[in-house]
Amino acid sequence: MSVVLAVLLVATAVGAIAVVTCRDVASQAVVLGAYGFVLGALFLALSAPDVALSEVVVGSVLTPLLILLALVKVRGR
Amino acid sequence: MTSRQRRLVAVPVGAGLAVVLALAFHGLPAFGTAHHPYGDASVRAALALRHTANAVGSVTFDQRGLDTLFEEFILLAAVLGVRLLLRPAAGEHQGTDPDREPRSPAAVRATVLVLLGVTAVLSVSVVLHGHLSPGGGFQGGVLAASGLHLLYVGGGPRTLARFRPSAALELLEAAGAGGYVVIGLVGLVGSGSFLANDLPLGRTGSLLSAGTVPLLNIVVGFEVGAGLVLLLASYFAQERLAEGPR
Amino acid sequence: MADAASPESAATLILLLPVAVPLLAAPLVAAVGRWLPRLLVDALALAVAGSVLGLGVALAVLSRHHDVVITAGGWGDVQGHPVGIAVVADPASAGLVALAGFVTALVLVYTWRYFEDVDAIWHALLLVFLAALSGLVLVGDLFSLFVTLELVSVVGFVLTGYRVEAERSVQGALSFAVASTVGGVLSLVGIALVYARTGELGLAPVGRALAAGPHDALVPLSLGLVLVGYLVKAAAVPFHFWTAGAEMVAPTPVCIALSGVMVTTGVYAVGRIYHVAYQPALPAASVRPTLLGLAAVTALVGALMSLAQRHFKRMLAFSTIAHVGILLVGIGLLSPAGAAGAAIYAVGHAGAKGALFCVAGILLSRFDTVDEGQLHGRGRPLRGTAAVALLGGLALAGVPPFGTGLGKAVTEDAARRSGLTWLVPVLVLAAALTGAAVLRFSLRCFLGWGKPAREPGIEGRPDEEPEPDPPGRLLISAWLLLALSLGAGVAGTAWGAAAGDRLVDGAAYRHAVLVGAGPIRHATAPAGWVWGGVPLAVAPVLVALVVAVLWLAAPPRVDVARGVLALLSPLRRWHSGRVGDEVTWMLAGTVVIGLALFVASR
Amino acid sequence: MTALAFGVAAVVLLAGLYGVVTSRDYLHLVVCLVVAQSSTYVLLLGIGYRAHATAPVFSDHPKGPVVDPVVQALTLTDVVVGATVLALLLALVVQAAKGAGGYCDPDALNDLHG
Repeated sequence: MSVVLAVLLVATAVGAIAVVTCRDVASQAVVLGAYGFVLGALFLALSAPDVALSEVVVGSVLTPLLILLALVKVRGR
Repeated sequence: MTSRQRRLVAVPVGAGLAVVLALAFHGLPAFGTAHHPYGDASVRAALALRHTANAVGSVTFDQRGLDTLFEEFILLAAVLGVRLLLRPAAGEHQGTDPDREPRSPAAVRATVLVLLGVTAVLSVSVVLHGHLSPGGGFQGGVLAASGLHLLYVGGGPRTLARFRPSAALELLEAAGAGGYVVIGLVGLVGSGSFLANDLPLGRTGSLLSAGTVPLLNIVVGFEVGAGLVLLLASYFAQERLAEGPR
Repeated sequence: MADAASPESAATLILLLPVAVPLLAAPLVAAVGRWLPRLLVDALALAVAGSVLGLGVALAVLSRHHDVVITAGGWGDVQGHPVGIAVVADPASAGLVALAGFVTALVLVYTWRYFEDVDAIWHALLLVFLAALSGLVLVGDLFSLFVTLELVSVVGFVLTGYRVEAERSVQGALSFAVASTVGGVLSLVGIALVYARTGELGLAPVGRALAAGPHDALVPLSLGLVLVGYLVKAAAVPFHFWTAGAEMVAPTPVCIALSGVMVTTGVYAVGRIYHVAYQPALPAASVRPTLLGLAAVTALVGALMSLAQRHFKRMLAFSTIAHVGILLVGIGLLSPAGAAGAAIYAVGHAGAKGALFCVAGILLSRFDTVDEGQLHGRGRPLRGTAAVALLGGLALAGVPPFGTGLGKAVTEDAARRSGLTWLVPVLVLAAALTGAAVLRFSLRCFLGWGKPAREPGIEGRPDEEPEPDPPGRLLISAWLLLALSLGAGVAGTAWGAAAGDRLVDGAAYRHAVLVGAGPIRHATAPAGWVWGGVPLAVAPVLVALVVAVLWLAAPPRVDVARGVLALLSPLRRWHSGRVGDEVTWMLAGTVVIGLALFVASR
Repeated sequence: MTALAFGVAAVVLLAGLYGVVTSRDYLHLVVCLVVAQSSTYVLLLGIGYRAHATAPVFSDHPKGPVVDPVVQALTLTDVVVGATVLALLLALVVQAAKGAGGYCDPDALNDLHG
């Protein structure tokens, strides 16, 4: 269990840095969605299924969708 | 500052912040510690006193239900705010939708229909079992709102708009947020405490248990679901504006 | 258990109504407001704000002998451990609830039939704002404080960006939103640290648990982090950058609410959190220098920047920052007298600043500008407005018997008694310079003093959003707000002394929550006007008048304006309006506060 | 393991804040704020974690120790707050960019200075 946790923790740090260093917003939204999944897995491993469910629906679906919609509005004319 | 100057200032500031965090985090108990006094008391309160199988639900809606009340109004304020901020400004006019949109292939429509049914059942179940298993009003509401947007995939903006009556959704959202306050006030009138959970508690693990917790899950589910649909509608309307004639 | 009809029982029943009533009304007006006559929506919202004012006053009276405490949902201890959220009213928190109700009511009078375009969203948001502020001052729990803080933020920046068609209004709201969010994250990190150490979230149990030790770096650093979120709301330097932008561009009624109540609430939370949760673990001597340093810098930066402005609302925004410095001095002294001074000053300031923002609203509706140079002499026909502006300027300078004057005098007295005489000139300067700025503007605009030409070195700021003209009501609101400021100075002594005494008495608060409310000791020395304080009260007024007159009427050879502006240019360049810079300085401030608290606690 | 868990929370926070400070695009800046916010989820759940314990959800009656449900409730609230603030921030960015012709370098949106 502890190995799984360690791997997911490292993946979280890597994911966060990847989202921040990604300077193109469209791909950033995708990376953020993936980061949301990593967080969801981490929370599941931390025995927090409620939070994991929320993080996946919010972090991987809703948040990237909102960012893409905003991006279309800002750039797409 | 120019962005170069800012980077120069940011380096010592970031280092300082790292030092502050390191010093403070050094005092944290070991990861995985067995010492959780509030947590243990909460679990006991959830099970023994309130017959709530999901202790997180008990903390969210019962023991710390006041926090969740404020949280619901953060959501309400945000939805009102987004509607306000993304409303067409003077001089902009709403783009016109195409009268007919191309029908998507039958296979796509069938898949979407099935998926819609699955999400609908799933989100209702997630809301209704919030006091028993992981999930609850918030997660179910988000699921339902996202699921509705499958209509966009299967049909298009017009199909989506037809199943998105904004006046009804506004009423539903407000009823959800107001319902939370009403349940709180019923507790105040009934037993002298705002948000008191004084409904019959039922048997732990059954659908009708935990007193007000499932009710609060339901009102939150309505508020979150309706609120998110309205919120996304504002963004979609903005998108249409951009495409429409100016 | 108290008798059902006793005042104690009544107090516990109404304790959460200042939160519940507006929160019930808000979704109602949001949902059905568009189908109701506007008059009805206005009247309903006004009635709700009025009822919160009444509830606040009632709670202040009912809590004068001991704290009124409940746990939301009626929870008691489980396994000897509190699991619910404590809600506590004392004269300080109840007084702020009443102040929030009063100011919101006046804002609603101001905006009666205003903002016709967007259904009743305006009313709903304002009511949620009122409930959030009431909740923020009443809850005695770190995480509930965080949630109410976030609610205040969310509504605050929506209201700031209310007029989306104005580009700068959106920029101001964005800067506010980013600062609030960063502040919220840092606060939450601090709360998590406290929870990890103590296993508690309630202020009182946290205070009890932190006292047990260990007294390591986590304690002062978590305090520093927790406070950041509230310092952002309070607009303390260097967490203040959003304020000038937001209050410059927000609709004028929103400025009255932000400046009058929200910043005060932020300062209050700083005091409450320290005294209840941290005072047993961190003695006052180790926290006082940090808070007072922060206060002095805030007062001076705000005052100097205020003097450098010619945009009236931006000038008022910076003066708010200066006055937050004065409030923070009172709270940071960590003594009953200091807190009493801050309490009176808070009410006096809400009134005076609100009245001045009403002046800005009147000018905007008449002339579509609040630029000092462009308004030169154009305000001559507006006699009533001129009177409010001049009185408001004098009130900012602390002229007796305004509440700002009394609050400042009491704070100065408290500083001297704590042996911190160096704070007195800081307070005098902050009052004098902000008063000077407003008096200068008023003399130029309403009496036509000085030159109509633009000041050198300041670019004009065109494209002001015209505001609707609710003629009589604005002036009525202004006079009522001035009356509030005056009332705080004339009749605020008893309340101020009680509020100050109870705010610093963390032990009584903890006892009331953990054991049960007992009688409290009464305010030792009621703060009031003293003859010895007259020179100190008059000094800043004289300085303000001299600075204003010199600025406008000095002979061309000694161009005061040019000299002062040149001196202030580094400070003005610091306010670059870039969000990246603002966050950088916020983080720098966090590090400095954290390390200062840490070093002092060694 | 303690150092790793809380160290990751600190790294995520610092990374997000670094992005906010150096961002050249307001949308990117907002996403970095989301990352900074996510550090508090990791920190809170890390604090509430208990080794060899199950989730605080019971099908029957408790069999053994469970992890702390309080931090989970706090994190849930935090997730919702984060999502709503994000929606608002994005709406503000959309409006700000409208005035700036689709160009949203935070450094260019600095009308409010001095």
